[in-house]
Amino acid sequence: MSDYVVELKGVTKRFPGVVALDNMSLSVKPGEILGLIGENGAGKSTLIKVLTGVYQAEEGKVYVSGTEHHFKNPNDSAAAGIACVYQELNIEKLLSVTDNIFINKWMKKKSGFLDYSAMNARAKEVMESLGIDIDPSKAAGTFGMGVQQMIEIAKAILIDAKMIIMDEPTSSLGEKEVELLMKICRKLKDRGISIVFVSHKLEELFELCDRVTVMRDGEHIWTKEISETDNDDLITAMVGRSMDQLFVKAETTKGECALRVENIKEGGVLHDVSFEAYNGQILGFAGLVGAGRTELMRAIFGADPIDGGKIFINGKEEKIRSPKEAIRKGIAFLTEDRKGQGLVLGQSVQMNLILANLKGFCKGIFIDDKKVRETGEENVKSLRIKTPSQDEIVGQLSGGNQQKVVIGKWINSDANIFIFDEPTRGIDVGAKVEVYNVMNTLTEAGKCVIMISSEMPEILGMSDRVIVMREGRIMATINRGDLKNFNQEDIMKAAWGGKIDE
Amino acid sequence: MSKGKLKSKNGLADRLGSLGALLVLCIVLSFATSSFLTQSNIMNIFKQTSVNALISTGMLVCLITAGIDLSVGANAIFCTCMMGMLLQKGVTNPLIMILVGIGSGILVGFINGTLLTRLHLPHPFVSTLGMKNVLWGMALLVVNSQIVSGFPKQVTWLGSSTLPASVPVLGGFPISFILVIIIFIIMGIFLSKTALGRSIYCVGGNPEAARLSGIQSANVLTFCYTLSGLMSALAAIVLVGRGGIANGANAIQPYDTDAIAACIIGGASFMGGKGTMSGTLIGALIITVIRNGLQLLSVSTAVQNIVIGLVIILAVLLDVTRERMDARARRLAAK
Amino acid sequence: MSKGKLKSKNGLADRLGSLGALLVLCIVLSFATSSFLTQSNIMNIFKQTSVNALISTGMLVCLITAGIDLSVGANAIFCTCMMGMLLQKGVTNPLIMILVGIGSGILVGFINGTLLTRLHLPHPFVSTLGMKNVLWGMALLVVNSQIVSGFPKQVTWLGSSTLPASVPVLGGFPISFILVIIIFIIMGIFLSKTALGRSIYCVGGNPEAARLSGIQSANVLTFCYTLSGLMSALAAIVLVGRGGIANGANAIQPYDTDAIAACIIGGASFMGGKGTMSGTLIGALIITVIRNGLQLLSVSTAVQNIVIGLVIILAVLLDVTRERMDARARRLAAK
Amino acid sequence: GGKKEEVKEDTKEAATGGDEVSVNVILKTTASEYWGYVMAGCEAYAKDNANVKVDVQGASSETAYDEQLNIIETNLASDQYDGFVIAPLQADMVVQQIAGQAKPIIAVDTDIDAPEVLSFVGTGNEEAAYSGGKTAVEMAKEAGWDDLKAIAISGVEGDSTATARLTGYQKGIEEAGGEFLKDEIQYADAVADKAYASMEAVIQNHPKGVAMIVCNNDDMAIAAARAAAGNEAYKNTIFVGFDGIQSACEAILAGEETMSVAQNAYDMGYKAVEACVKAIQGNEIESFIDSGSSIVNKDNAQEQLDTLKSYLK
Ligand SMILES: Nc1ncnc2c1ncn2[C@@H]1O[C@H](COP(=O)(O)OP(=O)(O)OP(=O)(O)O)[C@@H](O)[C@H]1O
Ligand SMILES: Nc1ncnc2c1ncn2[C@@H]1O[C@H](COP(=O)(O)OP(=O)(O)OP(=O)(O)O)[C@@H](O)[C@H]1O
Ligand SMILES: [Mg+2]
Ligand SMILES: [Mg+2]
Repeated sequence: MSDYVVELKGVTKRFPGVVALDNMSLSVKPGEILGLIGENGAGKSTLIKVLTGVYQAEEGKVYVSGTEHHFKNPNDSAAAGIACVYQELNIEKLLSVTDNIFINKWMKKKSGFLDYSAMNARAKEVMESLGIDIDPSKAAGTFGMGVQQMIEIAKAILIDAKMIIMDEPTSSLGEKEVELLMKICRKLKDRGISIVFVSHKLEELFELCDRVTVMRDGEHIWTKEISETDNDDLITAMVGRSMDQLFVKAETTKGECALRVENIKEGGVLHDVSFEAYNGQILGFAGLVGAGRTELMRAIFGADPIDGGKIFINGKEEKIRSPKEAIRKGIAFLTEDRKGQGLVLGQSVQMNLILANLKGFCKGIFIDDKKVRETGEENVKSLRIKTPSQDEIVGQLSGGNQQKVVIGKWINSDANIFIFDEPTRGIDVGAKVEVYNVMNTLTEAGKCVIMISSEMPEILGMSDRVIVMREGRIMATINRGDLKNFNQEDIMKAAWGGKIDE
Repeated sequence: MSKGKLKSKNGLADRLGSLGALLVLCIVLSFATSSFLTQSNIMNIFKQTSVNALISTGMLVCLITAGIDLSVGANAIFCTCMMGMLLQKGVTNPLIMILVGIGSGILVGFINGTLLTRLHLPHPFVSTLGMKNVLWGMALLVVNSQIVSGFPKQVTWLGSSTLPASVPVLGGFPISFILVIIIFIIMGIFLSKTALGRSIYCVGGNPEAARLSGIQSANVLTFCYTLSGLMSALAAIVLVGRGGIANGANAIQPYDTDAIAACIIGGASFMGGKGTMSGTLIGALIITVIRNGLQLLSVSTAVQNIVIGLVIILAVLLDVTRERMDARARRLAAK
Repeated sequence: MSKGKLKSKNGLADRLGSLGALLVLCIVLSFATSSFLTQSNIMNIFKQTSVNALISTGMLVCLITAGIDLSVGANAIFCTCMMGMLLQKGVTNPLIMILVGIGSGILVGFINGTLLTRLHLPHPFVSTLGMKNVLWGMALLVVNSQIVSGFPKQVTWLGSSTLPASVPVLGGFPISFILVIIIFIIMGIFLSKTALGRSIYCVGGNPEAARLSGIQSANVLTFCYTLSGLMSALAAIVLVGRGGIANGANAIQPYDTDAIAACIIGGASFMGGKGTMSGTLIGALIITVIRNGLQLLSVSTAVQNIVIGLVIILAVLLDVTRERMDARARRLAAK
Repeated sequence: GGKKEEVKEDTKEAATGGDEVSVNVILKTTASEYWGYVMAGCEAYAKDNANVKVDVQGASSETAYDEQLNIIETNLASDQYDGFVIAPLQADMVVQQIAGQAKPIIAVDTDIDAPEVLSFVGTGNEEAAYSGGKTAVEMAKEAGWDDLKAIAISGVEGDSTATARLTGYQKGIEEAGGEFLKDEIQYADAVADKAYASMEAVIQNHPKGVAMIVCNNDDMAIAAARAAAGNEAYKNTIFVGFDGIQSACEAILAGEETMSVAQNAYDMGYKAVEACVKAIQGNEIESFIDSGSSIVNKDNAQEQLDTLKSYLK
């Protein structure tokens, strides 16, 4: 018998133009939680897909409990006891939550027909254990990203697995959900189930994992007990260089009021929301998942119709009926769902980078190819987008690199107000700094930045002012200078519906 | 949003729009012509719906997978011609005839599926369009471009018989529509209550999700196209019973368009993942009812085409509008 | 992967597969029949491609947006009938005639676009299928189901004239194909070099992302269907020149299927976001060349259909296989 | 253009030198039984005359108008042939295509009004339908009908053949004292299945029966008769088909269809090629060659069936 439940040895996997895995190896002990980290595009997701049989490696061997396996498709790996939560959401939007959770693992009655009453009950139970109380017979597409992520997790923990892989499960979860998820992971661990946990949030790894494996450019760098390593050590191994402080907030001066919102209403979702955002400042929006932050920004951006309220830009009241008008009036909106709303996956990196400002890249009626190419080069370099070339199809980049393309798209627009909804979702530590630098540059140039984030350190590290939302209402507004309340505890308290003592 | 409730207990409620369109049509027509609302005419409508309803069943399954099967009509005609060929060769055993007909349909469907899944053709539009042409040619070839008539009674029974007039209320009800009802019930249960049925929706709704969950999309797709072939073969038997002949030249008739229209009116989508049997049946009935009504009114082809075109648009428009109003009402109610 | 490089300098290289299919076809046919590679026959091929090439241009734009326009053929016939109606009414001014023809086409296209974008019909398949029927009926109505002939020379010029035989090499080259070339060049530049052209691909790839990036998806779509209407109108003028008549019954012909086949053979996809002008031209030529070759070989209709079906499948198969091989080679080369 | 001239020279020499004559027949379609007999007639002429070579082609269906136009264009330009026999789907459309053509052209089945066309071989759809209409009225009277109403189930609206046959039926029926219900024409696209539904509608509208149902082809007549089978009111209805093909003969013998207007398809083909060859060889030919038409009914159906079968051997 082997010491490991799952072992990968000497795996090499190539894609057109890239070697995604290069003689990579990985071993997971029974009942342990193994962290797996690396830069965006390092090959983590590819490694996982080789392990679950989605991809077939050119070289290398996979052992489960000591015996060699050749996984030709996800069924084979599931049969061997491996379950997986993939990085990208794979939701059947039109089908019910139950259907999604039990996809290809349906419960049947004795008659052979599907037993929906049993499945619905079980689905409700599992979702509740994950802290989500919903009617599982509703279509999955009607729920937000957070719920959808939980559906994916429910899918994996429902089957009787020896090992569960989670590829950035927390990237679209809020603090509360993350905590619940960790609790569940520990429970699973106690039952002897191994977990491979991928995350770009290092503090999560330190809290949860027993060991951690670092990979870079498709290669195995090292594996250590979590207690034998620290933040700097991890970052150096990952990025190949050491890094300065994560949050370097630029000193800027508060300018004019760029955006003022008065009593915005949207049936059932937003209730009389009012706030102001200033030039030269970063306004953070905190709250639990489902707090309605995304809905608020969509309403301001003209993506959804509103049922009442006023919007003032630079002091002037504006009617915004469509995103086009919003953009014309100088608003940029980086959406949280990059696959569904941010990118045209079938188009090139270059095309996506200029998407929000096609006019600006035209000379006369024609697209200025030279300018487009130069801007593309610049974006790829400054944001460190890992891609064979800017003509590569965006859909083939790694998740984090796709996110960087979305950020690049909005940087290339000539906006004055930048709304970033979860801008660092799935971005590695190194690149996060780049994103923060981008925000700093924007505020230094006197622009207004609004950042929605479910990562408390980010909110605290970057915001000049924080607005906390809950159930479509603003619960609190806290200034950076307000030393008494500008802290994690008070923000969380507001997010949970508590009063902050003034 | 109601469009998502694929498993709602009463699929009919989801299709209120098209059901409404059907009712309005029927009411208008009963005022326009006294012969519309007679028992015998209603039986005619059922008779005339049978072929399209059967073909639509196969089409629906393909549409749910985000595919399409343009060869359905040509396949049905090919099956009639295969049976005709037997007749020309002197084979008159009805069982053999029916088996050959059904076998041909299934085989063609299987080839369609294989082309799509094993040869990785980009979209079934291409392979089935090609297949439509091939089948048209084959249908002509096997019967030597002749028209075959004189099929045995047992073969034409399905397409031509009705319940005896002595049966109360349902006297004259066509056997072919009984087959349609049986198939729609079986398929309805199949699509909503079996693992394979649900997999079909999954493959269509999000192929990547289906693949990652280990559903063998290729097999599911092949199954769907084979099923579509089977439905075409059943339609072929009804066709032979109705017209009494096999004629390869009919392969260009727009059976495929009619079937697609029925499915779409009934709520299916080209983007896959959507569509119900009950909706499709309503869609097929709407198409027949318009045609029947216009025939009763002896309207010229010109006007007939215009009306059919408008009804296709309106039926769907009604549905979409109802759904949008619904969503709006719910949004406002949530306040 | 090559399929994404919409802006690659030589779009032709992307379509090596279908170009190869075209060449192979030509070579085979020149050996099979001596009349294939004569100057006059080549000119005929160009003449016979014009209508389909024009209609395909409109279809391609719609396909790129993940839509479809089934009304293209009926629209073209409707435009011819509108011109025919003028003739019946005694209007013989060629300019008025052409303007009315083009105006009708554009109007129909605009209505198609509006139905889709403002009335939120789920997929243009429905609205354009309905429109196809409506137009077929309208075409018959406006000319009273009669065949109109006797169009003025200036109207038929585009569809019937050729370069004088004295022109070296290109003697007999049809004016209609010169129009096709001009339009393909303009459209090629439009699609790859202008903001609106690029938006069309993006709207097709992900309409929501395009909308949230400030592209008015609805307007872009309306534009595409209007453009398709314009192309149908141009095809109508060529049709009038070729046949010399206007007849509503002609709307029954499968112009839409031919156009779709040309686009798909040329690399477009039903899922949108893909397709080039050069590929479409090759696709349209392939279809004409097969038909022409089979006609020269006096092949029976049955065999002709079979061959056309097989070529449609093979042309696409070749392309897909080439792309897969390519990706494989690049993968193995990755260091 | 010089090269083209040479090629022409060559073929001409070959044709006259060996007295080889090559005729191209372009039918409406080859994918139908009726046209199969025309084709058989054409080919029979070539078999009887060793120096004549015949190539028969047709569009893929009787509504593939543009396709036939392309075939004509391609073949006129191909220099393979010395003469042409054309059965136009839309005569007006063909006029323009053949304008200026020097080689002999013969119209068959449907006339083409153009100076290039030397002769028309056929009866004309209108004339044949006219005689069919007349006979139908006679038969209806014999069958005991007093109310001599006739309803037509036609092909594609606006199609020239369909229009010609409708006109012929109407003339014949009205002349013989019947009543042609022009407002109740059912357009069934020449397809059996649609004709069946059309007939069902007719029965709804006329529960007391209609004396005559005149159809555009035999498929539709057979289907219409099937739709009315068992209905007492329609027991004596005269179902008139067109073409007189084998299945029609069988249906007539079985008492389903009543009669069929048969154009002499085989002779039409034979005579058309004959006329064309004559013209190629420089002989004068008649501008109209009547190939005759007949009515197939119970009495002669068996005979017609045997004849047809012998053609396709
Ligand atoms: N299907 C594919 N086709 C081509 N290249 C691909 C494909 N999938 C991944 N790659 C490439 O393989 C490399 C590794 O990608 P992978 O998704 O494994 O990275 P990752 O470590 O998961 O990154 P992230 O943290 O951003 O999720 C990247 O350079 C990516 O561009
Ligand atoms: N835990 C939950 N239980 C039940 N419903 C939820 C839950 N979380 C989210 N939802 C529902 O899903 C909808 C959208 O969720 P989503 O995750 O997109 O939140 P959001 O409104 O965008 O909030 P934010 O951007 O602040 O996280 C919410 O409006 C809510 O109705
Ligand atoms: Mg990844
Ligand atoms: Mg959100």
